[in-house]
Amino acid sequence: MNNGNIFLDLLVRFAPEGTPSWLLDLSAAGVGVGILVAMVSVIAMFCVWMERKVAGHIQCRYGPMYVGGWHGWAQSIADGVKLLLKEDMIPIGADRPLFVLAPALVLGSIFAALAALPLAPGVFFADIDLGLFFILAMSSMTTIGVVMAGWASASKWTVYGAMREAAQVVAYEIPLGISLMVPLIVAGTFNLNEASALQSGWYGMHWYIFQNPFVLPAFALFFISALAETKRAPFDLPEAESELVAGFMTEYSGIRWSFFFMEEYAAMFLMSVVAAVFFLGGFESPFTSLARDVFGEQHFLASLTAGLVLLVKAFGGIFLMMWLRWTLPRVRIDQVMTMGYKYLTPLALLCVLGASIFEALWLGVA
Amino acid sequence: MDFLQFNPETDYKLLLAVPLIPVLGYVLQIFFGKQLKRGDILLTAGMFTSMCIALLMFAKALNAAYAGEVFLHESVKEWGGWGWLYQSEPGVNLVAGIFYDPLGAAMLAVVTVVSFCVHLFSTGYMHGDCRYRIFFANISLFTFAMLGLVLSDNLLFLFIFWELMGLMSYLLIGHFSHDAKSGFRGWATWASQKAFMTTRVGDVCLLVGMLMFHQHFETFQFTELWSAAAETVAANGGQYPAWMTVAGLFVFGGTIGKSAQFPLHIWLPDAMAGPTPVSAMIHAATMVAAGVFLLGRTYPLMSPMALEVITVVGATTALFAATIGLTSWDLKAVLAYSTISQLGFMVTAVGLGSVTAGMFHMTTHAFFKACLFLSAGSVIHGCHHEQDMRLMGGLRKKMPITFICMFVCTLAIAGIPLFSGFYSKDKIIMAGFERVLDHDHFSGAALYGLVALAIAAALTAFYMFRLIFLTFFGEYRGDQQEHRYSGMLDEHGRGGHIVYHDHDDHDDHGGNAHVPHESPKNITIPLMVLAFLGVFGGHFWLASSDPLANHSKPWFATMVSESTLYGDEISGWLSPEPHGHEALEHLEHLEHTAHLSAVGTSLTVALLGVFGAWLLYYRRRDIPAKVVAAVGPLYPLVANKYYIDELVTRYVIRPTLALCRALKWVDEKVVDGVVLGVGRLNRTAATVHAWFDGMFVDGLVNGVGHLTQAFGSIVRLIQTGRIQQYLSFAVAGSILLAAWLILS
Amino acid sequence: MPLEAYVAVSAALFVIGIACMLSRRNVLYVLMGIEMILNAANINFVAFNRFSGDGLDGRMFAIFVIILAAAEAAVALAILLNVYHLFRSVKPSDADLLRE
Amino acid sequence: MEPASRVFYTLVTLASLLALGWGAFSAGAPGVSFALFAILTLGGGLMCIWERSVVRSAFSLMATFLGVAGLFLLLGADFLAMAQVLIYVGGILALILFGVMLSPPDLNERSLPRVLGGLAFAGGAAIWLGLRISASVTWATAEELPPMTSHAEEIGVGFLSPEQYVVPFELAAVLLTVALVAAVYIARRRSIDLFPEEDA
Repeated sequence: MNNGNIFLDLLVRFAPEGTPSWLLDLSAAGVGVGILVAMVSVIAMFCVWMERKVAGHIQCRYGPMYVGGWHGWAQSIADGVKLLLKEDMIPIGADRPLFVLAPALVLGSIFAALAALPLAPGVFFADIDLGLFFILAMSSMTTIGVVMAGWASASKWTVYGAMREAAQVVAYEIPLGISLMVPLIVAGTFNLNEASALQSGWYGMHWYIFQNPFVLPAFALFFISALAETKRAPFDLPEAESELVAGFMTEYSGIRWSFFFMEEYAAMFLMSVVAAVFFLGGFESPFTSLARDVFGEQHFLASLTAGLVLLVKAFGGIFLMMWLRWTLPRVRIDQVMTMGYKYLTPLALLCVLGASIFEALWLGVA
Repeated sequence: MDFLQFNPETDYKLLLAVPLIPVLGYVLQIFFGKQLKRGDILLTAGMFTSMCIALLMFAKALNAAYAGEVFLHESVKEWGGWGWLYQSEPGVNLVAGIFYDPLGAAMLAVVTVVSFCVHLFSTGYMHGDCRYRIFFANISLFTFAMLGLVLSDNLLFLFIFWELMGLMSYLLIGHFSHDAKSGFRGWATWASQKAFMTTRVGDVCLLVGMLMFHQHFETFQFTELWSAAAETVAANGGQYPAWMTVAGLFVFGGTIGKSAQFPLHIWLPDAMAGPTPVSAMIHAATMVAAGVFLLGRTYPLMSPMALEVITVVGATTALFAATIGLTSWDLKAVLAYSTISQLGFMVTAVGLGSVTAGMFHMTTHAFFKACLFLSAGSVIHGCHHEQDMRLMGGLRKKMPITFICMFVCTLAIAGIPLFSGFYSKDKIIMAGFERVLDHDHFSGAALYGLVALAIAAALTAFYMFRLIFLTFFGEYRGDQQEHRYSGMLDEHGRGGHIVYHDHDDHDDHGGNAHVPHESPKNITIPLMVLAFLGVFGGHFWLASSDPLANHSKPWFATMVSESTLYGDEISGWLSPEPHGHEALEHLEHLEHTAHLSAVGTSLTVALLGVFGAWLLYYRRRDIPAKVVAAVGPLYPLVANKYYIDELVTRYVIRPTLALCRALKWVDEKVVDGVVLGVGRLNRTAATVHAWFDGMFVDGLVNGVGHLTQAFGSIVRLIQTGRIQQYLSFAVAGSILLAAWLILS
Repeated sequence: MPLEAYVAVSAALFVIGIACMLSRRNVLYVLMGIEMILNAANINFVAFNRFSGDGLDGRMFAIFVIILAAAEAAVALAILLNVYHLFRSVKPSDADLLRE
Repeated sequence: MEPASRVFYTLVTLASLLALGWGAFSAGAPGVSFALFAILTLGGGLMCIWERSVVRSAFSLMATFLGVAGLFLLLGADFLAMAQVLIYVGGILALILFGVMLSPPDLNERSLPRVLGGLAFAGGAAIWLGLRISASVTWATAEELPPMTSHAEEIGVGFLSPEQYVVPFELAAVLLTVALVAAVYIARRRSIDLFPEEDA
């Protein structure tokens, strides 16, 4: 399962003879997790800054401008330091073990999901055959963490938030998974690397949304479901601040609270990457194609270009989510349920049907 | 002109459209009428469309007739009919279809034209009526029924439309019975019921006759009936079988009822309880014409004996109704009796063997009688719903258009030469002379018919001009209040029903309410159209490129003859061509003589009648009173219409009611007694059965139940209702099973 | 690890599931116990499949068991809510109307 | 924490340590992995029985499910492992938590003798029977096993090929549909009430 892991390769190359293999595996995993944690932290901090700037500019103001000089770039670092230094409070009535466990579970599961993400062609933590499936499975665990947090806090607001989270995520996992089946039908693989590589035609523009007419509507459905899955506006009911104070994280503060925060941005990043890989070409773009032609297939700069392209696409998705958050009003819980069960799910099923028929009859597959 | 040629591909669709447009309009009016601002536009426009289509088809028919073509369109044969109750085996095979022959063409045109004029007239006349919309809907459906009847190609569908027409006449005559303000309310209710019940007698006769024919010929199709009749008669050695006479007379019974022949004529004078446009429809185009039309359709089925009966009945009706017309003071009643009289003419003509003459008279009569009725309506409208001629007079100056229209139509009905009525009446009388002068075909009935018709024709001229002189000449007597309400009550013989109303609830004409005035345009225009047709309807030569070439050939005679009506085969069978030079010469001579005699007779009687009327009601107004005094009890007899209504009441209605009461008694005492007795018997049996059931059957069932309960109470000891306990049992059981499997 | 280890874990989980179903007076525990039993069965399926060769049957069966468990959980929860609505209780021993 | 719980969790911890040691001793790294997942599975199950709060029981069930998923991974059934996490943790557990939160929190009694007695009896019987069955047939040993590969495509083909599992697959689809419709039907609020007098 961890064949092709570059960290393991490096370790194997530099390790002294006679080192037991399980130690190498463990070390590689540790290095990978370390890089992952760092990456998620950086992404989350950048996203926080970006969200503030985006919100500011959408509302005709600047957002943070002072900390760090240029456009307040160090604001998130300052916030992070403050959160780390804050007192870690646990309410008296809370269920302590669960209260402590919940943020860790949430963050841990999203880290696990992120482990399946490729950084560049050939650069990855774990090249899992069932990568997408793994991502979905792991990200579905965050629900349990959120419910756990809500219940452990022993507060009305948090329990309401947790209930909403459970209902909403269970509802939207269905259209999310089904709409992902449409590009899966086209790709024929769960593996993110392979799925990305399959879109390299047409000078890197042979994206899945261009390969089959039903992928584009499926992308719209996926995006909406992903918004709901990541609890982003207009589906941020579990933490609706005007109704539930802060929803399931009302009683959390300091570093534990920042875990939830990081989880949210990590989940956004995760969903955006999945969207980029399975709908919008993954690493592939005319630039990637050009870089490969100029530098050669395996060259370091070609891989870097590919990674940057994916990163740009991912942040495009994140930007779209932020844009929507500061533009759309929050919907009611019944509207959320109605939309998920009555509209998105049947539409996603229709897309699957259409895509299958298209693949089978038009392209003559199967 | 191609469009005046028959086109079998599309003609049947056009013909179907003619009746369907009014019925569609009816449906729209009934269901969506409230959405329309005005209740009349839709149906009047629909009727106009229908009329245009019918006239186009009529023009085609006329064109074909002048070109010498014989046409007879049967949808069943040409276009495929609508299978209805169709069976593959012989039996009741009913196929509805369209039958378009010259007679149908003429009738279709007449009916649509008259109906359209009536629609148009009604927009003015019925203005302000509280059931204005319903009125239009009903009158459209009435028209639909007549059109369907005309186009039906079989007796059954003719009967269906016939009955529909009966229903519509009931609704329309009773139109005012829903109008609380109307003075006609009680009378309208009564009259509509009377019309319905009276015609029902005839309808039952028609049904019986129809079924008799179907029993023997196994078909309702007209053409098949005709040829079947010809075959039957030929097989019978040229003699009509007796049952055909009976069945023919039963069918004629339908005509008696519908066309108001003696003695079932009593409903028609009362039908004027309805609005005047309805009267016009009934008297001219639809109701009464249907009976005569039926005779035209079934003429080949009539045996000579039946035809003699028809002649006698028709002639009697003609004469008898004409005498009543002499004494009536009510404007519409005079016209009603004249209709009965003219219907008698038509029926007599058929009886005398001249279907053409009868149908011709029906056509011309439709125009001038519609015009007369509508004119009368105009007069009544102008005089604020006054109907008594004694309260009119001098209206010639005040209502010039109405006067002219009514006058020319009176000339037509009186049989003055150059007016349409003359031609048709002349043809009837000529038919009579042909029968009387021809020794081979002479019969007493024919002689009686001829004499009666001649007298009736004179009387027609007399009473019609009496009407004209009373209404339009002399001084206006409408303000002579002492005449009001006097003499009116005995006029109809049941004064209790008549409440002459003095309401001017829609008097929007302004000015003095009691001064007669000309009617508005939408009333006078239909009058003028119908008057034009009434004058020239007898000798149209249109549809011919050269009018002068055909001026001596009236369109009707060109178009409708026995050979064009029934086909050469049937008509040849009906009146075999004479053989031999002598016979032919004799026939020509006979025709010539009959023609001269007929012209002479009809001229004489018409002028005699006109002169009499002029003398009595214009020149010497004192004479009528002296005449009344001189004839003694005869006058009240006639004025009371020979007491027929009273006779019917005494000898028909009362015995019927007595019979009904007797039957009711039988039903209550005998039938109910039997039924109740059976019921009691059943109850007694049921009591015994219940005892048995309770003792033995229930005992068995309960015993089983008790047994089950006993077992159940044992089993329930382990049925605790605790799921987890069951689960423990299940687990223990499965472990034991697994242990046994492994260890054994 | 040898097959016996997996079978032992499966058996232990099965027993725990049975005990979970039997020892608590709440319908939810019955539900959870059932899930544990199904999981125990799945471990057995997969383990025997792995150790018996390269067939698919065991894993397929496990997939169908998971599908079944999903359907069962949905229906069971619906029933649970209804039972609570009707009896104001989630004790399985309270829902004993049929006993009468 | 009450004394009984202390004893219980101490025993569980000791047993876990024993298992870890045994795994590491007998099979090295794979043994450690197996022991970890087995401890997760059984520990979650035991905690589920032991805990008084139904919510904690439900959460502890997550450990069981994850442990079973891990065992699946060790057995080379990666697709199954992920399906286990997705369906059991993301779906069924969420549903159970839903049920927990919708039902009253007043049932905290637990019968210690029944738990322990049931565990002792059933555990003894089941483990004995399981070992007996596995010993009755000759199975491949861990060392002889073929290398583990991903079977997702194989499973997909198996689902759709008429010779293999297409009929059960379609039946399962029908079953799921029926179950969902039935669940919606059952759960919808209706007007009947068995104890109307208690409503007041």
